[in-house]
Amino acid sequence: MTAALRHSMWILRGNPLTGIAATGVLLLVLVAIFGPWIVPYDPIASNVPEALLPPSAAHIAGTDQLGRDVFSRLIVATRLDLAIAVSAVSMSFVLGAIIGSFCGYAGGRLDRTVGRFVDVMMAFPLFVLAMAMVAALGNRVENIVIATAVINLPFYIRFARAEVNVRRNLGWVEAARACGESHISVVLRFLLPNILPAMAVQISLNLGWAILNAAGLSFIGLGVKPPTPEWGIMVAEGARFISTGKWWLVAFPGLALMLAVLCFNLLGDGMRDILDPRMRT
Amino acid sequence: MVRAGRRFVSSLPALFGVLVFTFLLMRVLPGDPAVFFASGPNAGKEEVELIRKQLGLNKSIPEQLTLYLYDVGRGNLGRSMMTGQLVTKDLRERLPASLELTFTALLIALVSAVPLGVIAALKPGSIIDHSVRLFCALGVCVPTFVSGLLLIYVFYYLLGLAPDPTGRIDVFTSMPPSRTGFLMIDFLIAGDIDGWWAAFKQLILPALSMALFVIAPLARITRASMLVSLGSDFVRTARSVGLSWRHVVVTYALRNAILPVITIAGIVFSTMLGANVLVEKVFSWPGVASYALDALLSSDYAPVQGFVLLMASLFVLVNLAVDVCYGIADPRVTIE
Amino acid sequence: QTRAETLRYVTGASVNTLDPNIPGATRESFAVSLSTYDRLVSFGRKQLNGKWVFDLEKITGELAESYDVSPDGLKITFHLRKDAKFQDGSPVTAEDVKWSLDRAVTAPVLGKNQLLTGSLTSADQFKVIDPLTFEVALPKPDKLALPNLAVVYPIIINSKVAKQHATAEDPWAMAWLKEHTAGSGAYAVESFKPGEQVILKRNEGWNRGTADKAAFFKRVIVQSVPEPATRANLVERGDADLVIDLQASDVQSLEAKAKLKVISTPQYNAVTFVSMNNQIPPFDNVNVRRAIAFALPYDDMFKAALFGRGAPLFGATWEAGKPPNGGYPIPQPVKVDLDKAREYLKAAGLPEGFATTFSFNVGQASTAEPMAALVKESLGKIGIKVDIQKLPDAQMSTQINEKKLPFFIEGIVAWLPSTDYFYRNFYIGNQRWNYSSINHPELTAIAQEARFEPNKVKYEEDGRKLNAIHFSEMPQIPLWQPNQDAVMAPSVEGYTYQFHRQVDYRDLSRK
Amino acid sequence: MTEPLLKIDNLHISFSTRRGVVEAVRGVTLSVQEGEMLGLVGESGSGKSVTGFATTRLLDAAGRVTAGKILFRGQDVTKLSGDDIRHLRGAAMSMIFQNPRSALNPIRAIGTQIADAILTHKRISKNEAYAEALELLRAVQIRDPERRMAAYPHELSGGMCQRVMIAIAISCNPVLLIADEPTTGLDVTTQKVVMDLLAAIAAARGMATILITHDLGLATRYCRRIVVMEQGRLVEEAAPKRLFNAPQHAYTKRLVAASPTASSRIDDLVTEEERGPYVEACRKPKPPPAPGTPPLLVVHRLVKRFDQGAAAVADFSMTIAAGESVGLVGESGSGKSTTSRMICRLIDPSEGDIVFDGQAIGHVPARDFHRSPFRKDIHMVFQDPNESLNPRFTAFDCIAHPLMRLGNLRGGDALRQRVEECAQRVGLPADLLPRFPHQLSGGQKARVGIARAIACRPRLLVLDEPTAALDVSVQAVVLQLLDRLRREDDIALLFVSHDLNVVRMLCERTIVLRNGAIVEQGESRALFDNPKTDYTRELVEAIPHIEIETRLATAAL
Ligand SMILES: Nc1ncnc2c1ncn2[C@@H]1O[C@H](COP(=O)(O)OP(=O)(O)OP(=O)(O)O)[C@@H](O)[C@H]1O
Ligand SMILES: Nc1ncnc2c1ncn2[C@@H]1O[C@H](COP(=O)(O)OP(=O)(O)OP(=O)(O)O)[C@@H](O)[C@H]1O
Ligand SMILES: [Mg+2]
Ligand SMILES: [Mg+2]
Repeated sequence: MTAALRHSMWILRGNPLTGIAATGVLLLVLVAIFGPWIVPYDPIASNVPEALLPPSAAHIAGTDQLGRDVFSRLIVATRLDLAIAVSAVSMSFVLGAIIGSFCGYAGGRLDRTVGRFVDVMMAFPLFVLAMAMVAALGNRVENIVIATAVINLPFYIRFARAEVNVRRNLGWVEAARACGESHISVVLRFLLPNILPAMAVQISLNLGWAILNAAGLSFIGLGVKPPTPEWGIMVAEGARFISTGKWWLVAFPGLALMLAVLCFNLLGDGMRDILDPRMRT
Repeated sequence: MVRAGRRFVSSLPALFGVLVFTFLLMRVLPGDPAVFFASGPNAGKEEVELIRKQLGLNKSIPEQLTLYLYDVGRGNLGRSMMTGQLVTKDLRERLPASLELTFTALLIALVSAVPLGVIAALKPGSIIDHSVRLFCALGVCVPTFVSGLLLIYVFYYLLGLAPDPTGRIDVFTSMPPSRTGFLMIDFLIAGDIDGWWAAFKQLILPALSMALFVIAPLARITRASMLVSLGSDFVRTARSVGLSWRHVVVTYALRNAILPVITIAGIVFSTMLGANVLVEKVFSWPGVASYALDALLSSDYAPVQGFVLLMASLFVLVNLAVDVCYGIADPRVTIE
Repeated sequence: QTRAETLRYVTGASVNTLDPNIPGATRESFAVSLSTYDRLVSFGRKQLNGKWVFDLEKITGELAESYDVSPDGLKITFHLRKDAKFQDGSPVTAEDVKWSLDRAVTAPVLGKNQLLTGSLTSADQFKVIDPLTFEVALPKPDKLALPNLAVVYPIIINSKVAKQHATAEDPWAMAWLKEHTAGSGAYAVESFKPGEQVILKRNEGWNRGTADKAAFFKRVIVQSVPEPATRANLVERGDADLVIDLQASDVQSLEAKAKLKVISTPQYNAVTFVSMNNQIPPFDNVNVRRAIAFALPYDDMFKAALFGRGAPLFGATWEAGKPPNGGYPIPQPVKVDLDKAREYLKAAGLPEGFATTFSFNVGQASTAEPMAALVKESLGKIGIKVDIQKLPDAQMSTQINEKKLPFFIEGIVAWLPSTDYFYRNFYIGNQRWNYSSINHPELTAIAQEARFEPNKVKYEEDGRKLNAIHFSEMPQIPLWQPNQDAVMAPSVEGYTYQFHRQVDYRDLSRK
Repeated sequence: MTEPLLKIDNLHISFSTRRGVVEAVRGVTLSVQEGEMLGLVGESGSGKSVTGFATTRLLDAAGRVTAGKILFRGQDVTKLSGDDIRHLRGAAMSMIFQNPRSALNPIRAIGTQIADAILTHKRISKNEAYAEALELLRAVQIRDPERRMAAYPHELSGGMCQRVMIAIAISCNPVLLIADEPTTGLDVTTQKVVMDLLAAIAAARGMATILITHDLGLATRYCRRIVVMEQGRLVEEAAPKRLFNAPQHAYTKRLVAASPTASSRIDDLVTEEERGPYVEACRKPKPPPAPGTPPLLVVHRLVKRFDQGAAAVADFSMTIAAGESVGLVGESGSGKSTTSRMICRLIDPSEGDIVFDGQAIGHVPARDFHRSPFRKDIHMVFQDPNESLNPRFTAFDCIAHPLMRLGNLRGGDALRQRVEECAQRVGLPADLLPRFPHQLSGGQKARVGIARAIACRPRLLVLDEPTAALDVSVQAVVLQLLDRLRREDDIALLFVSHDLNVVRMLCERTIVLRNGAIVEQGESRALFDNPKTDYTRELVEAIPHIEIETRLATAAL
């Protein structure tokens, strides 16, 4: 394990961005956990007389249409946004990895059938599919999560399938069978853990993407419901005020969104390098 | 060619699946289009029934599906309540707008992503590499609607450099005779340079905000495959016989590295076509995606179904095109 | 033609048909049809608080040079203009009028239900006297008969042309007229791209305008730009001449910059409500409804959602608890008073409050979202837990139609705003527009009676009664009449707030 | 003696890696005369390639020459500017690489690739360059060169690719050719042809050649002088004959010993000190099988067809008695692996029967065979030790796995004891047990693989090319280990290989397979000494033997 740590340190030295991104993600998680306790104002309570104030010492990111403190809302929103992203991605990851692994391992008819199904999903304009699903199921957080998970699913299936497919004939897989493992346990206990690192990259990149997706849904009005603070909604609401020069309403949530996505992306990138055998010497 | 044909045929079940799935998904939507469209100030039950009959919603779902499939088989995708037009007509008019926008965005993205990826790969771990990476990461983390709005705010509202973001061409320029539907081409055919310029100016901002978003995946794959390619044995061979640096990098490394980029570009293209809803909305671009969004929000079944079918077919076509490109670029694929 | 002679008008929604009668026609389509077709009569205009608005009381001739109403009020005779010509050059005859009005009451069109409110229900009522004289017979004298002929539906169509395109299944040429015009209006359609834009060119032969002249603008471009902020940008930068339906915040800032002309007219024929379904518990309890009426944060909502742009319908004081007049809508004597609200809740047997959902429309999000947040917050204080539901437009209308929403934001508009009209259409019967699903026999009786009440004083008295019932029952809570904010280049003149909440291009001119 | 063409003087090369600086070459001094063919041998990782790359300045970015000089015609290559070295490459010195298929640009016609090289150094027109390229293809004896000009590498066999590679390398008549394992990766028959060609061309054109290889047999056959490298150092330099007859350095001795020859036996392959326990085992006389004991395994008319196409295995029958070892040889794709996997019950045969210890097991679906009581009696050792170990298991976990699954040991001391015992039997030091596969050397990984296979004391061990990826010295140790296990534990071995030398040493009987069918079988020694079919004969003849009578390809000089 120390070797892995050392390896990571080496990568970090070569690629400081990854370190920064990892710190960023850590910070986001901390904010998500402790956010509600550290905010200066109630993120929900309105204060209409103080509406639309530009950033000042009292409200470092200004106030919104209802006089709520933008900074507090941003901080509190972290939890929801991360939760949406994490739960959506983990849903599609768990399902996708299992389905994909079995297909990749079994090949044959099962593989072809699932492949067809995945084709159908991929042929869908995915964002529109997400919109339709949220519209159909109602715009609750669960449904946004489900929609995001569903549109991610085909990618995970394909990815897992491909990763397993290249490994299924390796010696150690057959050896596991020769040691008396059943097919199912070979897939679940041997292949899945082995493709995990490669999938971790995918997950990290996808986390950012899931946040953007939720934001996009919010933008067209299918996001979480008010007055829950959520970055995408805040951007969408703030966008209405761009033309009147109330930049802080869109700038800060936009920045938060960007930072989160940026951290996940850079981390994913960095992880790719850490895990890339080419970089391992 | 045979292979392409076979592939096309093999994707027909997927298209059929998409068709049926969309049909059912739309019926699951809780909104009743008849009620929505019967929203005249005095619309009553009769009117709702009238519209329902017009849309064929008074029949059972299997019956509707059969009728719909029959219609689709004859090339009739139904009529949009929103625009009052045949869906096929709407799509035909709007698709070129979306395609033109997407193509341009993809072109911008490719033109910037490939060189970025290449220079990053030439010096992995260098400051250039990190800057490229940061730039790409920045691009991909700004939602297109935010970047679109910001571009409008800066280039149109503040600086006045860009024309008003209201579609493909400003209303005072007359449209060229429609040949291809692509304004950039139609204006050229018509020899109208001013018109071309006007249309180009309209196109550039939305295309940019879309391109910004897809530069990252393209640059990333370029970098990765360029790294593989540069580290490969045949590049070492090329170097071992003393080929010039340019020759090695461009002819040997890049040409091989571009193959996976083609695949990703295909995927990016089809995702963009569907995902540019937001950009189309922000720039009032008369494309198919914003059309589908409006239809979706008002539960206008026919346009949404038509749109999804169109996208799925495009997806198949794009994949086919990628295959063909790949086949041309890579002599190996024919035997596989 | 020059830019000065062109009017560029941008809107949020789009024109989807050239015939306003087609089910699903948008407001923007109505606006276009208003200038491509003529009707027999049109509304006059009046000034209200210094702004020009349409005048329901004053009906002037359009295709009709004049009209007479028989003393018993059962016959209206129209004398058509001798010089009126369709855009193809053929004269407008009483035959055309007959065909067009027949179509409006018999064909499966939108106009049918509207004309009903003016007792115009059957083709038998329309009679051609001679090529230039036309008669409408009424079963009962109806105040709204004449105004109904001025709304967007009873357009006068060139029947010869239309019949050429009629088919056996489509005797009224619905399909053809949807994409073509055959009218005599001030503008002809130059190009029509459904969902994008319509370009109109002036009909030089038209002389039905105020000064017997053709319309001012040679060309009108009606373009749809969905993003309201972009519309604001366009007009601010001078690329568009006239914009309506902006966000309140944009209007406020444009007004503050004082570079453009901003004409804000409260939509005096429209009302925004917080509605409650009077059949769904706990809203079937009048005390619950009253509690809510006293728990809404009116001022905050008005300021935050509307930026104060509109006419408030709250915070009035009614002397002796009696409605001061019989108009509709009328400001309610309510304001936020949580103690009172709690008392009502207690009276309703729900001292601990309850949980409910509060819905609004995605399309309305820019105003409804802050409102909803404020409602949730304020009702939370008296123990009512509100779950906000944001519904896509089609779902919202479906659920309202099915009477499934307990508590929501809605707005109403009446083209012919009179007290009985409002009460009859929005408070009676099991129909969609009765948002509150109220079923109050007394209210119903008074409203039906008032319809044919010729006596102004008695009518006013009926109005007061209705208003009093409304307040005591509180089926839904009127909030305000939002402004129609028209922002235009300083050179544009003649803007009038019209019944269909759109711009009548024929009114406009440039300095 | 004239000034040598190439003179490497006390060369040091190091790589900076995440584990710090790795010294790959530590003071190599050698020289090459014009027209001479020098052999550079040594086991994997000894720094042969790195030395070659340094000479042409093709080292990885991470590698650096830290000391020493490389004088090529008196010029120090390490000090040349990028442009100068580029002019040298191809024109004055060039390289041939291992694995020719990947060394050629897959999407460029081979004619163009040769022309590319020519055009870089000669100011001639494109057409002339193509004409020259055609000539070169002729020179490397490619049949039908006109048509092949437009071919892509994937359309050529490995041998042909290597000829093209040679053509590229000699296109500008360099004076020095560095051939880095030019024939590894080619099958035995092609190997010989390619090497003969290379030697002939070098001789004809008077090119000096450095032949880098780990195959001592190959080097002795073609070179007059051989230098031996070990761990970045040059340990011995001699003519082949002397090297063989009287190796000086201990490493050379071991290398020479481990290289199998036509007559060597397993116990010849290792040096005296390593032989100890093995000889003990060999001495134990093998008890003759009791008469009437049924054979351990009977395979009857086995057929395997994959989804479509011809049968991968057709009509395969064989028997193995307990403690017997049988070899299975054949060219690539002949169905060796498929057969062994069927016997191991990892895949289902399409037809035929497998009878193990008197019980038919062929019809138990492979899917359910893990529940069969015979699962622990048949085990398998896989081809490439690098991919036969789960990267997420430590060596201990790997060995413990079958014990836990099949041996009913659920952890604790008993398990630990068994694992350590197995490790000790295969000669794996106990302190390596907590390591992960990537922390082990190839030989160590092979041992873990074998320890895992014998952990449950199987009665039949199927080995699918277990030494193909190993160095000769490691191979020797592994072979010996297998032979000892067989003798000690009475394990029957089914040994799959395409290295006939190895099969001959290890197996009592051999079966020759071609296109899934048996072409010949019999007693190993008899079969190899006078093969009955042409196919077998071809296989046998292509084996590179260390012939002490070196055939000097450069005899012309
Ligand atoms: N790019 C590199 N980075 C780090 N170390 C390297 C690199 N290339 C080679 N080495 C190290 O240099 C040493 C010598 O490698 P080299 O490739 O010369 O061995 P070799 O004798 O050619 O072996 P083989 O027979 O396996 O080809 C090895 O220990 C290897 O780990
Ligand atoms: N899973 C599979 N599906 C289809 N065909 C297969 C499969 N596995 C092997 N084959 C085919 O069966 C034949 C025999 O393959 P096998 O792997 O047994 O050969 P081999 O003798 O082990 O070759 P090598 O020496 O290269 O390992 C080959 O033609 C191969 O293409
Ligand atoms: Mg090497
Ligand atoms: Mg094999």
